[in-house]
Amino acid sequence: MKFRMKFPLSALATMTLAALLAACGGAAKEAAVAPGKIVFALQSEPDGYDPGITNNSFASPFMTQLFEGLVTYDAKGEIVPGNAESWTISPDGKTYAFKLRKGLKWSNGKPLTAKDYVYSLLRVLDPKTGARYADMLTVYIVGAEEYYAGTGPKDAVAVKAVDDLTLQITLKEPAPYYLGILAMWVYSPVYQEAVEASPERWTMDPATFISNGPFKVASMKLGEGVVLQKNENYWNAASVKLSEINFRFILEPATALSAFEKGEIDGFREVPASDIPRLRTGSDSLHILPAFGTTFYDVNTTKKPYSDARVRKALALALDRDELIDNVLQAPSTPTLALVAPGYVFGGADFTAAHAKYGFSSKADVEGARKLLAEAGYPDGKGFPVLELSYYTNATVKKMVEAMQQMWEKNLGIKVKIKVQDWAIYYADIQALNYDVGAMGWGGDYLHPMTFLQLFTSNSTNNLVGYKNPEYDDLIAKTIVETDPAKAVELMHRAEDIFVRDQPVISLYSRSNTIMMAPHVKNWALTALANLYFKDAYVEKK
Amino acid sequence: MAWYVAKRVATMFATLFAVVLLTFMLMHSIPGGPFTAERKLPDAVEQALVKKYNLDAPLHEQFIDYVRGLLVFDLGPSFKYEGRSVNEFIAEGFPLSSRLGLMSIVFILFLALPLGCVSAIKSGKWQDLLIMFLATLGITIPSFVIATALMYLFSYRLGWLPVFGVSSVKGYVLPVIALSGYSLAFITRLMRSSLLEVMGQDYIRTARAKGLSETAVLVKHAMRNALLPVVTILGPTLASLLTGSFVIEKIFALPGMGIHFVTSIANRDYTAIMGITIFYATILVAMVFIVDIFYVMIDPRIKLQ
Amino acid sequence: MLELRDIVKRFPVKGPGRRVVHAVEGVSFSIPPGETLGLVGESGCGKSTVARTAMRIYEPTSGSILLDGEDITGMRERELKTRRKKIQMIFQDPYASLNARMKVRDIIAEPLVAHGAFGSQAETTEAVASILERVGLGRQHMNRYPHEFSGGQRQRIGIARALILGPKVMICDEPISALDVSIQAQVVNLLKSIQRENGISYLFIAHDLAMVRYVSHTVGVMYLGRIVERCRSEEIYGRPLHPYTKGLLASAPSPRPPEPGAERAPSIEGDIPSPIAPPPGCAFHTRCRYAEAACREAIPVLRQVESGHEVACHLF
Amino acid sequence: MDTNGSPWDRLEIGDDSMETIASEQRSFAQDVWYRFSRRPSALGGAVVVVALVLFAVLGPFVTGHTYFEQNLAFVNIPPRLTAWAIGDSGRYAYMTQNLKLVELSGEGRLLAPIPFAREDLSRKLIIFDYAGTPVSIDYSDRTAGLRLVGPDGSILRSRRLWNRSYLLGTDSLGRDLLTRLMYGARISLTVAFIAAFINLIIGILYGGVSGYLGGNVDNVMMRVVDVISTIPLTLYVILIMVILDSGFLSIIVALSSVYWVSMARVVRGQIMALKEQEFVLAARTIGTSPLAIVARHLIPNCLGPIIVTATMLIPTAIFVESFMSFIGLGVSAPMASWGTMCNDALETMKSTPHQLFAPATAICLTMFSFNFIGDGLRDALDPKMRK
Amino acid sequence: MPIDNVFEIKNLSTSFFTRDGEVQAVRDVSFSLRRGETLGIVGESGSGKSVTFLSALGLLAASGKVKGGQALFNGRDLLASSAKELRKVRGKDIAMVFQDPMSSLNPLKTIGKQVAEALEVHTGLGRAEIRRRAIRMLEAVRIPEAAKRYDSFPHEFSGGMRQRVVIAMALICGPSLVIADEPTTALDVTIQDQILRLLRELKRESDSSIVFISHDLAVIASMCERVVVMYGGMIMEEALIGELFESPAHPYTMGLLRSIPVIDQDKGALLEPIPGSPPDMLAPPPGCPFVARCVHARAVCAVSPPPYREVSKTRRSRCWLWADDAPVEGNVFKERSAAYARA
Repeated sequence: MKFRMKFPLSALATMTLAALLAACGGAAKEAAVAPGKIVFALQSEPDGYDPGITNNSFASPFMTQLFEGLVTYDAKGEIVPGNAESWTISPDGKTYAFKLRKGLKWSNGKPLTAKDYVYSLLRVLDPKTGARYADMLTVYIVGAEEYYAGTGPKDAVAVKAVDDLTLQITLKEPAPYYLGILAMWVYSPVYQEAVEASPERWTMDPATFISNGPFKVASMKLGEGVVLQKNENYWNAASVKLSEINFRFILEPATALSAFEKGEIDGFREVPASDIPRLRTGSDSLHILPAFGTTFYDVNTTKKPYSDARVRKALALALDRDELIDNVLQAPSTPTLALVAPGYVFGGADFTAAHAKYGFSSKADVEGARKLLAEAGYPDGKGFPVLELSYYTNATVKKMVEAMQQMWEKNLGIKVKIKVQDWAIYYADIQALNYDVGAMGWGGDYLHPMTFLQLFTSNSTNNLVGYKNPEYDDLIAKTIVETDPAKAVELMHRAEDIFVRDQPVISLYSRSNTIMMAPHVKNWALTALANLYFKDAYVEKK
Repeated sequence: MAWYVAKRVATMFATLFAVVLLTFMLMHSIPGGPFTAERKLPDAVEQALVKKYNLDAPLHEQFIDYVRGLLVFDLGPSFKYEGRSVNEFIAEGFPLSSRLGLMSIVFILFLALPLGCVSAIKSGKWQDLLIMFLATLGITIPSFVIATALMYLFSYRLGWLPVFGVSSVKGYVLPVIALSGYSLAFITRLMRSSLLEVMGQDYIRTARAKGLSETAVLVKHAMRNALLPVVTILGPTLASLLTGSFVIEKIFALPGMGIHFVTSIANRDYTAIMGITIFYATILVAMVFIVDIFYVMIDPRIKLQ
Repeated sequence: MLELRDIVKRFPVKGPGRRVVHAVEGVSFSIPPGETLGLVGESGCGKSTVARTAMRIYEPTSGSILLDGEDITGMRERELKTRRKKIQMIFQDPYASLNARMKVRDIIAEPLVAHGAFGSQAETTEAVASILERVGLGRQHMNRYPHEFSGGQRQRIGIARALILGPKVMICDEPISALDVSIQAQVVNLLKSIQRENGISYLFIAHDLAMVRYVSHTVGVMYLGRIVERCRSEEIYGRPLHPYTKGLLASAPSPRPPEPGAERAPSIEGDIPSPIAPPPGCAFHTRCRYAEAACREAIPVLRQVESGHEVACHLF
Repeated sequence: MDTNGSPWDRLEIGDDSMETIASEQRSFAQDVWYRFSRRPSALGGAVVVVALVLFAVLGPFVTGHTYFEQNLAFVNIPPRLTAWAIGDSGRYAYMTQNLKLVELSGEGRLLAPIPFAREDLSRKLIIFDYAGTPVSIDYSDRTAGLRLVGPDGSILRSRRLWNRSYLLGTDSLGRDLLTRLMYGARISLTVAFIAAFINLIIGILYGGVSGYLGGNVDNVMMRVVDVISTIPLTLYVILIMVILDSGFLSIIVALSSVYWVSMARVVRGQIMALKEQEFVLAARTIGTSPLAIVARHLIPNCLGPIIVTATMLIPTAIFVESFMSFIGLGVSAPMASWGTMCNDALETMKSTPHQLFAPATAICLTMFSFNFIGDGLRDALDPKMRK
Repeated sequence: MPIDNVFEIKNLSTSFFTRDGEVQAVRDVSFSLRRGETLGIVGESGSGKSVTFLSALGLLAASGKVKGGQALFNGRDLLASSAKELRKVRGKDIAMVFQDPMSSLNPLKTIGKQVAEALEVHTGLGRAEIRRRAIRMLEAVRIPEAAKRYDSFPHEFSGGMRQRVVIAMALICGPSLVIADEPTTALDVTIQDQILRLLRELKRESDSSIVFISHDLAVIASMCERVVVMYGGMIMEEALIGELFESPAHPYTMGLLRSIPVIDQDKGALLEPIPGSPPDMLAPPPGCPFVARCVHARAVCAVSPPPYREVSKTRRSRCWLWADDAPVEGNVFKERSAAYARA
């Protein structure tokens, strides 16, 4: 009895407090590592969840989990059959016939047939739908452009359901990379009944948000997050191991990182740059993966003196990409002066292997840059107008432009002014060619160099630099109709040669995707197109 | 009293109408289109959208349309978020923001009033100096620094509290403290100066002359009178607390109103900006009104007018 | 010198309805050169409003103001400015009536500056110095600020400011009420000696009957916006006629201790009615011990009942 | 006592001695200063503000750095360094936040980056070449953290040093934080002072006109103020900033166009009270023109509350400016205000806390000072304190 | 010390410590009050008359400090009492009526509550009884419809009514000493007269002593039996009221009486004002505070404060001219008494 008397009160208090804390802390942790459930933080809410409408990159994690098109990607980033079991391509490369898997079902158990695909694609082509990716159909499919513009009949659109299991699509040109485009979510099927009942709001309510992918929506809360759960009606439900994915919106990267390090979430993207070195050496969770994207700076080629390719080249050469990547960006990326990012492999070689012939250095070529500038009529930067370097509100881009500003001012002797705007205004200005040099970049829509090279044709909607070169346009047009992949690659290389010669944009580096994912989450996939797949993922029990 | 209320209600609506007009004008002078997304839209899509949201109509017609919507509490659709209405932003965001706000105001009142009193009573002594130092500190540190520092210390370093979200009661602790910081400090200072002022009044001397103890003087005579200025400031304070803080919501990843407001500005989501601004203004006007009525109830002098 | 004809001044009241404060309801008087009219009455009787209306600080609701035979009622400020030299005012509160941010010299010189009376700084300073000496302060006080002076001294500065333009009429709005007893006489004496030397007319307002009687030639008694009795100042104590005047006299404590056991005259019971809703008829009937039915209905007019003695009462 | 005269000699009382003024002669300003300077907190605040202004104006000339000069080799270096001794050379190496090595002199000066050789992923070593000697960052042991090992694999000795090249360290682009802080002080204080000044002018004019004219003009003008203050002011500032584009001038315009309402209210209230004061009536009866009445009588007499309100406008402006920076509407690069510096540092607080600490402390200190000055002035200017 | 002194102040000195320095508000003040007596305290603003009593009751503002002296109430020194003991006396045995009836009433509480408050503090009576007594008290001070007005707020009352309420508040516990601090200064003459009458009546009905503080000699004269004249924080003289008017024993009182016009004042003659201004209590003159304005001043007056001495059985004066060694020639007081003596 005696020792009990001595038991100090303060110790009791400490124990109670500890128990209390453990209880609370434990609860959060338990939720995070519970079998089959993960919490993944997203930086922003997408502007919509309708695969036919949105082109917002923040929608990607939802689209890839919730929907599956005819084809999809595997963990290695290769195109594999999705809803389509197999397909045939006509010899002229223009007609695709897809054989759908048997017994495909919507998440509500209703059968999914080729007619659903026809409905979904025609819906995208209805201007009233407001599909942001409509041009991914209009450019390729016969009759699509006319129907979209209101000049052609609906029936003329060459998307046909031959029977319940066969879908046939006819293209205008034999675009050899069309399968990649088919993998985009705009080609996903949507459930007609739900869509027609509420064209604008069917994705707002889990009850009407019918999907066909490995997961379906369990609950959603505006601004807070969306909880997905396994779709038992998915054709390959047996291989889906996660029972729940909780996508939580955390706008502040620092908060997401803290939450991750405290085990409150299992993963997030967009790791704060200056934490990357620390995490690289101190954590198993950081993954840096190559991305099929290039960061470049648009140069207004319609404006003097930037209309002079020598000036653009001088600007490009005066930048020390090593410094920018190592010390400013602090995330491993590949410096480049060309356009196409690594990732497209043909004939055993990456498309970008050819970049070596351009012979550029990742260090600044001050001599060369000054020489070019002098040739353009601005020796030592004299007489060069103040360069306005525009960017949009973003912490990393801010650091980059400040570093670039100093490099240009120092290396070329010109004056650089920095201008920042919110994306909405910034992008409007860029579109209106109302800028000198502006931060930009491109993430590929499909895994093919054309997703980059098509940007700078004269009539491309995404040619925001006013670049016009008939030779270039011609090469791109030829590529589209070229059915021989080897010849296509050759044509594309020639196009990129012209691009490098003309430098309509200043390329900086090929991007990488950074992601933090807890070690116990296995078998997830982040493709070079920045699409995150959880269909094969599972949580390893401790 | 009835006259007073009637007059107040009339000015309230007039003010709100002016706010609507003003924000509408401001909104339409903001550069940048609402449909600018990550990549360029096909022209046809853009035109379809302009038509859909009636943006091609003359400005005055758009305004009349908008006001007509307001009369039935319809703040219109969001331009940015497909299928969302501005009402939804408020319906989804306001409950959390207001919950945080209410917790904060309770926290503030429970702390600020006693602290202000102690400070006033111990005027010039160390207790006063300490409280005033802390209160001034509360006013001087930007809320984003307070919030970040709190999270770093209590969530990241010590791990006592969750980093983000309000899934448990503990999640509210840090946001409430960070949200309260400024008002807490401000009201403490106000309470102190107000009480000091009241304590110098003749009727306090009268009460003392009656033989009341200091506590009785404080509780029965000084407190209520000293609260009057605090009550006046409570309207705007409550309004700003209820409608959420962008900073706090962003840092603690809370899906409240503040986040919607700032993101809608960045997105140039016209209707959302306007709707939320008008909602803010309405809350403010309403809070000020309620507080005024409350004021009239506790101060019998106003009834005369 | 100064004549007021049937001055009415009403102030609107905030709130519902169109209620007004009946501050002054038909006041007429004239002050001959070199004479003093004293106005007495309790607070709220309208005496200060009369003063301010006479100065055109307030615009009269109706009636006219004649200065030196000239009607200044409708004059614009520009025209009025030249007339302002003739009529000046001394205020009640020696603290509030001097701008704390100005030096004494500038305060006193302000009228000169406003009227461009003197050209050079030296002349102005000289004028200020001599007027300062006239009111019993020295030129060494010129560069001081008002808060460094005592109440009596400040009031003298106010008098100097009013005096510097050489006015013919001076409105004294309770100039001694805020002063200590030992100081009041200083100011009153100063005013009297100025009158003797310069022949200025005064409108002298106070609530202290003894002082008013001492200062004035004629005394008017005001009650709720009206003059109820007016007579030579000697008669106000000797032969008060209006019941209110009588009550007022009875209410004022005698400046000498009462004889033990002496019976006091009955004073006035009750409160002063609100000027927002003055009683009908004679405003005083609610407190008047002689009130009759007629008093509740008709407003008595100020009539001369004896030579130089006017009363507004139905009893006369 | 005068021994020559009798204590019962009559004392002659001249006019002069009777009208002496007991209190010593003090002008209004002297009086205010006297009371102000007797408050240690207020005086301290004033000293700090003066020091800040000097810091801002003169500081950048003495640090030896400029606010914009980047040194990308020396990014994110803190003021306090862990120096790893390289052999017995007397030289040290500092491991930067992005896992580079910088050579350090014994006093703590940053010399040059040590060239990177290669990374050994299997042994978890990042190897650098220091004049032929391989020095490596060893990240194999998570619990021990990062260590620097010599060629033989032994852990190098380390000691703590103050950064002598950059006293407060560097920012994410290798710029001197101290110089940027000083420069930021210029921006923040300039923004604050100009905004407060413009607010002051607008507030005085608006409030003055409204208060002096009174009546319906006042009614209308005050309704306008009501409307403006019905929307939380930060929202207005955001909207205005968005319309104007962010930047130095825009912030000033935005702050100036909104925060005058409180000043206008104060001035109006004061004028309303003052214009019925007898000295103003006196001025009117004298024939002083309305303009002169406002300028000479009304404004100088509401100076107290005006100054106090203006003093409080300055910290408000600094505060709002920093908030604007937080939501990305700050001054444009490479200019830096304290707000933008704080904001830039927030995200990386875990890796580089010194970048947040310096500007946050500066904001805090400034706010404190102005608050104390404001409190001091409030008391010093309070008419109740005067006799 | 006579046993019937209900209240006595002995050598009280009080100062306020302001940022500008020490304001010596009360200096060496002594007087006593007999049971049932009405004592007038007269003096100008700043003469220290209110501060004397606030000191005695411990009601000084925070900056005020009692530097020395005693305040004996029924033989007990209030200044040496604990705060708790003092509270028991305040409101129960000693009550105060303050000058401004508006500001001395709490605007947020009903007048009934405020009147009843002292009863709640000092008695253990039940609610209903307290209310009954408070209403009775309100009736006693002639508040019409007292029961109905019990729940009114101060702003609903006129100035005169409010002052009646303040008086009711003071008298509710039946104090043996009432200190009325300028109770009528803020009121109009007719109302002042009503209040003075009320006070006199109430006085007749009770045996409490009253201290009546005023700057108005006439008011004092109509109320009091004895009077203490204060100037510059000191007592100048003390006398029965008749004596004071008859033959003031201090030059200040003399000046004061001469500067007030009397009813039959010769209008042709000027009044005889006291020249100069009151002293600055931050730096009071070392000698007599009145020296700078005194027409009878001697060299000694400027140097050391005059002794407070008994002039007759009922009067005391603080003037050097009463000193034993003061010369008779040209001495307004000694000449006068010499004349009396001769007569």
